[in-house]
Amino acid sequence: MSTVVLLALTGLGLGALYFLVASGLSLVFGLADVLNFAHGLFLGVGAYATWWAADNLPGAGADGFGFVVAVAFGVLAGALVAVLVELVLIRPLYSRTIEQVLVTVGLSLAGVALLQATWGADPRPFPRPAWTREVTSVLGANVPNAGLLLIIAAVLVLGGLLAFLQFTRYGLIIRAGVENREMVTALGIDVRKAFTLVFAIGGAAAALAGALGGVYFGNVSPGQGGSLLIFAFIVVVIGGMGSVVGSAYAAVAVGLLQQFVNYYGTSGLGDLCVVGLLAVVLLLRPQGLAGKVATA
Amino acid sequence: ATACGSPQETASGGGDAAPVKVGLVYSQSGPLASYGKQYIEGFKAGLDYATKGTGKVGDRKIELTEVDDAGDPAKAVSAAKDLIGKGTKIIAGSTASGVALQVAPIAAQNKVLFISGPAATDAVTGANKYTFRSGRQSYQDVVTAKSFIGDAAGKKVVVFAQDGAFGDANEAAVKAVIGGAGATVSSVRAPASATEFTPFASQIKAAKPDLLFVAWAGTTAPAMWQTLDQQGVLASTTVVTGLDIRASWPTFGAAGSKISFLSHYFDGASDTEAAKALKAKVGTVDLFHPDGFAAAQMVVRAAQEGGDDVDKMVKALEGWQFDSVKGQMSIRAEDHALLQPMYQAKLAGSGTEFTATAQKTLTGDETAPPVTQMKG
Amino acid sequence: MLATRGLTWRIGEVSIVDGVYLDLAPGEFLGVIGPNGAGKTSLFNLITGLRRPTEGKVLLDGEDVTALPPHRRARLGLGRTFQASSVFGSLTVRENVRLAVQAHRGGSMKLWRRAAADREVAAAADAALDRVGLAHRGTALAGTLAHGEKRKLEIALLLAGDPRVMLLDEPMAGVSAEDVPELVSVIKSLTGDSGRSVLMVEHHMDVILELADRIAVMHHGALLACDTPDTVMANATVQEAYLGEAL
Amino acid sequence: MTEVKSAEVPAPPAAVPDELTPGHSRWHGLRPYAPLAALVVAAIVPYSTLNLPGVFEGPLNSPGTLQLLAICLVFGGLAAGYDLLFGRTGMLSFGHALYFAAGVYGTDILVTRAGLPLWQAALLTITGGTILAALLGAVALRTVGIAFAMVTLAFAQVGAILVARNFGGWTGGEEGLPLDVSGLPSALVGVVNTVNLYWLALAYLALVVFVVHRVSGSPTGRVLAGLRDDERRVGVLGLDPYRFKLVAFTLSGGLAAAGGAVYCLIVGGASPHITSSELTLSLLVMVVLGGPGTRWGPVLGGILYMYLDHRLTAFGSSDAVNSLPAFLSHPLSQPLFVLGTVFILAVYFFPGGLASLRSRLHPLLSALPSRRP
Amino acid sequence: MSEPVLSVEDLSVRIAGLHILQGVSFEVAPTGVTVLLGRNGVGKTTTLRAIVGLTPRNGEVRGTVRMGARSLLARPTHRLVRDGLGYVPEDRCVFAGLTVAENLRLAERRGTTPAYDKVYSLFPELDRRGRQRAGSLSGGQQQMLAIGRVLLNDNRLLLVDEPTKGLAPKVVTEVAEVLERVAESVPVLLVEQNLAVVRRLARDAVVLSAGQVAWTGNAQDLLLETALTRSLLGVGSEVKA
Ligand SMILES: Nc1ncnc2c1ncn2[C@@H]1O[C@H](COP(=O)(O)OP(=O)(O)OP(=O)(O)O)[C@@H](O)[C@H]1O
Ligand SMILES: Nc1ncnc2c1ncn2[C@@H]1O[C@H](COP(=O)(O)OP(=O)(O)OP(=O)(O)O)[C@@H](O)[C@H]1O
Ligand SMILES: [Mg+2]
Ligand SMILES: [Mg+2]
Repeated sequence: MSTVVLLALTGLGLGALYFLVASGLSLVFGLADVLNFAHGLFLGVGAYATWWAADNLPGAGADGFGFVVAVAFGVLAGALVAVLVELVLIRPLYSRTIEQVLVTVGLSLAGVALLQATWGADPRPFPRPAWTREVTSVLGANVPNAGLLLIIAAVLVLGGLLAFLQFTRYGLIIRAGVENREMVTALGIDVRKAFTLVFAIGGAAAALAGALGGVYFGNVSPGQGGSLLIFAFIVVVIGGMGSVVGSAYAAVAVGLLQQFVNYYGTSGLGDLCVVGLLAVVLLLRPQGLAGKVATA
Repeated sequence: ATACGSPQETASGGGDAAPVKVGLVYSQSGPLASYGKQYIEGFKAGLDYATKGTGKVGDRKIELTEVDDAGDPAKAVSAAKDLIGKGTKIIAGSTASGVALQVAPIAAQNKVLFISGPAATDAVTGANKYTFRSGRQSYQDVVTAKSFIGDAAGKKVVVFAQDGAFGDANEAAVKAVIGGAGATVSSVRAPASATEFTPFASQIKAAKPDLLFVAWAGTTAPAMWQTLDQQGVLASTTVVTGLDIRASWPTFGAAGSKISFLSHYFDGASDTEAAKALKAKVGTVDLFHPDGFAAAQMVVRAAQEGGDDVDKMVKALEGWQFDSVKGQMSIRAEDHALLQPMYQAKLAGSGTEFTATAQKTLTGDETAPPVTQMKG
Repeated sequence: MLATRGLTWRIGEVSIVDGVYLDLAPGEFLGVIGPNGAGKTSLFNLITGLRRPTEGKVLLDGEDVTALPPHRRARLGLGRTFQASSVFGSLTVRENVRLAVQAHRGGSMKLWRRAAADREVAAAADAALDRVGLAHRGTALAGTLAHGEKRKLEIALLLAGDPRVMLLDEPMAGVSAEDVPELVSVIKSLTGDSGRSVLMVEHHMDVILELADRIAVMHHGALLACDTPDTVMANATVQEAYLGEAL
Repeated sequence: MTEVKSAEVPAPPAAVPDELTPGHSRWHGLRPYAPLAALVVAAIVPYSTLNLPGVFEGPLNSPGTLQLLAICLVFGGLAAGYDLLFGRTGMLSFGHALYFAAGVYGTDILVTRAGLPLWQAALLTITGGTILAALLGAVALRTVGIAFAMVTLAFAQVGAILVARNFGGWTGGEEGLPLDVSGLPSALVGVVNTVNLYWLALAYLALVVFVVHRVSGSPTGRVLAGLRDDERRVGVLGLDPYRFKLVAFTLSGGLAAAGGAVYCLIVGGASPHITSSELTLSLLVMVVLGGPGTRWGPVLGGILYMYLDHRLTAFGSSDAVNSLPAFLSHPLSQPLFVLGTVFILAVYFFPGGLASLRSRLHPLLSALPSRRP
Repeated sequence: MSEPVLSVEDLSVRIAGLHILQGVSFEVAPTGVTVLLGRNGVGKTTTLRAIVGLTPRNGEVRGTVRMGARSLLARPTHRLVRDGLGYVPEDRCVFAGLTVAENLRLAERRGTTPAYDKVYSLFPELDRRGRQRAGSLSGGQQQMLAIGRVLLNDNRLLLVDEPTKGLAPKVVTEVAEVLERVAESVPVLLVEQNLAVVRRLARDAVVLSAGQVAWTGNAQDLLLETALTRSLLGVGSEVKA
């Protein structure tokens, strides 16, 4: 019993991490139609910026409020980089999908190499509050607090994103834009600003995932974002591009599947199952779980 | 200056006063860049030490060519072929096991000396007549680990390792060394890409081992240790693992003090002449400095005794004993295993300040791997 | 020859095509009219198999072909043109038609033959180009053709397949007024002799009136009427759908 | 009129397949012989001792240079084979690395583990790789566009996982599997014989270019070109797009497997780098860099990419870079930084790829008083 | 007659190679309704979309369009709309996933007070159904929403594309009444197939045929001349009404 609880909660934690990475990816794809391979870079920026801030930014630190400040700084940095990328590199290429893929691929290579050039290839220990290293007992299972933190963060981000989409004017514009981009402009709204905004949100969510991933992994390294990205892509595709809620479902499914199969099956089977799930979902329902019906 | 030439000619080294060409193919960039950096620092210190600061063997200057392989065997092979084509008879380096394994056959095919670096894979030992190693191998790690449980008979040992060759080698070594001594050995394996370790920790805990041997490399290590700690694995049994480079020490966090470390090297593990010389050059000595240092000593020996004749170099190295950073090393003639001291260590400290202290030193003979058949 | 039985296509709640019964006799020319978005193109897509209907059947010579993919239907003699010219833009005009000829004659799955060497295909393609009056443009890239020429090329592609039932989706769309008569005569020449049946969507009423034996009117996915031009023109419902009723 | 997102991946900037277009240039008469001439020149390169300082480490006939060139040629061929999918048929696969890796690992395992003679191992591997491509293609082609890209990515990921797991001890996991050369023909072993590997790579490239050229000019190639422009239309003409796409996919997979066999010999082993999705992405970059759908574009793209990939490590550690201030020299000493930046710049400055360079330079060249005959 | 509020000169549009408009020129009077007529598929919608800059990516627009002294082409749609060009598209294009209130809120503009009073007094229904998802509204209600959305702001010109398309007769009348009142304050360029609606609303008429302007003049004159109507508009324009 406690094993099941443990696996379920840690699986959710893993799913939460995937969701944090995937939500931004999904939004960017849904509204702006950009398959963003540089998303892992935003993650790395968030993680390194948080790491840097904890030591160097006045007021920030590894514990308590200082940690919050450090994470906030990381998230801000991620958002900023994302906005810059959108304005400088993506904007001139809207509607040229293949070129966008290339630019984001190039960016992910160059960006990760830049992180490595600046901070070295070795993992750096990540500043984190002591309590995140401890466990909480839930129904006899020792659940890591870092995992719980991820779950809470993911729920907050999900809630926040949904609330943002639901209750703010920009959220309204984004929701409307995913439905019909053209008509939004016909109401006198500059959709490109909304694109920049979703990039900022995507960058911020990725950076948060980077920072919390740092807490979870205990270190940061330049390639971390890239390795998470592949699962994030799988989550986005399973969930249906553009749907935040779909991503959430898919992330939970993927996290739990991986965790349980890894325990009850043999090693590595978890990853294979996830990939299998992706193939099955796509073959049966090419638009993903919650995706829009596609033409063609 | 266009000219015609044969596509199959290679430059020949030679002449008495011509420099001794040594090619160093190692990771300057890529994920193992910092291992590579230690290696090259160690190598330069070792060269200085072995040539008494002259950088010369006899009248011949040692001319180093450094090439970055970025951890990619294909690049390393290209570099090796390039060097060999230019008349280089001695190649050293190989930060990654995959690189060492692919460069070794090239050395044999072309009859040049190859001295593998930090690459830990057992497969380099006995790979072929021309291949030597200047670092330790996984098997020596495992023998050191065995020393933690004393009499192995009737004990229950679990190996926790990542999927892949590194994990396979460690599992096999544990089965041979500790299992061979009477323990029952089982294993828990996880994908190297795993990010969440709870299922594996649960499996280990359910197995209730007397000794847990962990073979894990890579950036996910801290998460793995934390999970083992949180799930009570570290508290419930003796856990042994290898001590990685200093930079990784803080990432063990609280788990660090609960682990018994086997160590290849850390600053202060030995107090030999060579260690002092090395420390004087590089400041704080780290895991892979001694490998570079030993490599340089071997290179000088080979050049001294062998001149330009690779077979003579091989002869000169086989069975050679020398004093290096770790103490006495000997190159076993049969399979070119490098017998060397190994250490038991403890880690203490917090935050970013950690220190390792040696608990016990095992001699080269105590940790000697079984002789393997020379393959080529 | 061609018949639909209660053909329906829904996306979510919306019926794009709504219970259409159509019968096309051999040699008959049936015009289809209806406002933009009425579902005319969608109906064509259902008939040719590019879309699967939610309900209903498509019959070709009395055979149920509803489950067949587009290429199988094409092999049974169903050919169509597209509303927005869909020619192979990166191929030359001649290659376009040769591809169509080759598709019709079989032998496309030959990886090692030189395509250009097949004289019969080339001759048939040139004949088709001749018929629509595009022979002189053979070496131009189809993507660079003027619109009217593309329309003709579409028809040449159709001809190359020698279909028994032709579906023409707005062949006159975007053709400048002065070119319309020429295109009309091309279409006329296709149908006059051969006993081919034609289903044609067209917004140009005078073209429809000139060519069609009967006219079908679509509105909101449904077939409002299907009768001789005169009857349709006089039909009150059609007028309502097309022009609205008085206030 | 809700805007519905199309799942169709836009066709790559279509270039006209040379095979199906008429020649306009005055070179027309000589053109068929140009590839042959290029082949001859490439074949006699190993006899030249020409030294190109900065471009290559040693003279052209040195083993290091030949090895580098051999790798570049294999990737040129690989890119040309991938272009059969991407540039000529318009299919965006993210899993092409799988078939290449199948070729590398298949040959390696059959030679090293099973002890088969090289020719048998290579033949079996290429057959196996082709069958694998046919089977997986048959499944993946049930989807289109982004979904197709993702399904192929998923399959390739499975391959990468299997290789990394060292399944059955066959693949050597992360350490890779050095090729056991004891059973190999001696002409392929040893640095002095690098030139033979070079010729082998050249032969592979020539084979791929020839096959792709031949297939593009065949009736099937005509259909593939049609599929790239308009798949619906092909269906309506009475051809089954699925079958033709499967043929392209299988053929391209088989060519990649053959490339894998050659690469395995050149590098003397297999390592898991080549199973990664990054390899497929770099194939894509090579093709786009060179110019999709053109005969020489992908080849040039592949060669250039691999050249940069290998040489940038030397550039990164060169004195010129090291003497720069730190904020420049650090990034520049990261080969991937330079490579990534090169792509980004290439996308903006060579939208049609290298192959379009000639036509873009043409006005410039003809504006100059022509000195050339 | 005073300055036209909008003048279109030699407007040509190609979409995916289709030469849809071939040199269209006309003017929109500063008051009242100008109606754009023509058979199905003649390019009326294309004209309106070209004016507001919504020609699809594979399209190409030539010519000049001016509102006052300002040239409109080449300016992004959202700027044109903010400068007072209201657009009610042909298929209503309400955001189906958003509620009615949200659809309206989306049209609000910073710095101006949205005229909810005006909209709700014209369409009380929208007030009542504020929380209903727009996708579940009836066609007529959606049309009200599409018009109401635009009326929240002050406009210098309204472009309205077939507002009565597919609506029940009663609703057609309602929509016509609304437009009539709207036109009292803002000039309207209206595309309409329903000649009865045209008769009631339009003062000027522009008739398109084969991508070109075939006739301009007084709308009522046009409708009186049966033969002319028939030849220009095709199908049975000898409407019973
Ligand atoms: N794949 C699809 N998904 C959603 N809606 C669609 C799809 N295809 C068509 N529609 C809708 O179905 C309706 C009918 O479209 P269709 O193209 O059949 O009209 P049409 O009668 O050919 O019009 P036109 O005269 O403008 O060509 C339109 O409202 C269109 O937006
Ligand atoms: N995106 C497009 N691609 C191809 N053809 C198009 C496109 N948009 C419009 N057309 C074609 O352009 C012509 C004019 O269309 P438009 O919608 O402007 O006509 P309309 O006068 O508004 O017709 P209706 O009265 O039926 O609304 C039609 O033949 C239509 O099929
Ligand atoms: Mg249509
Ligand atoms: Mg219209």
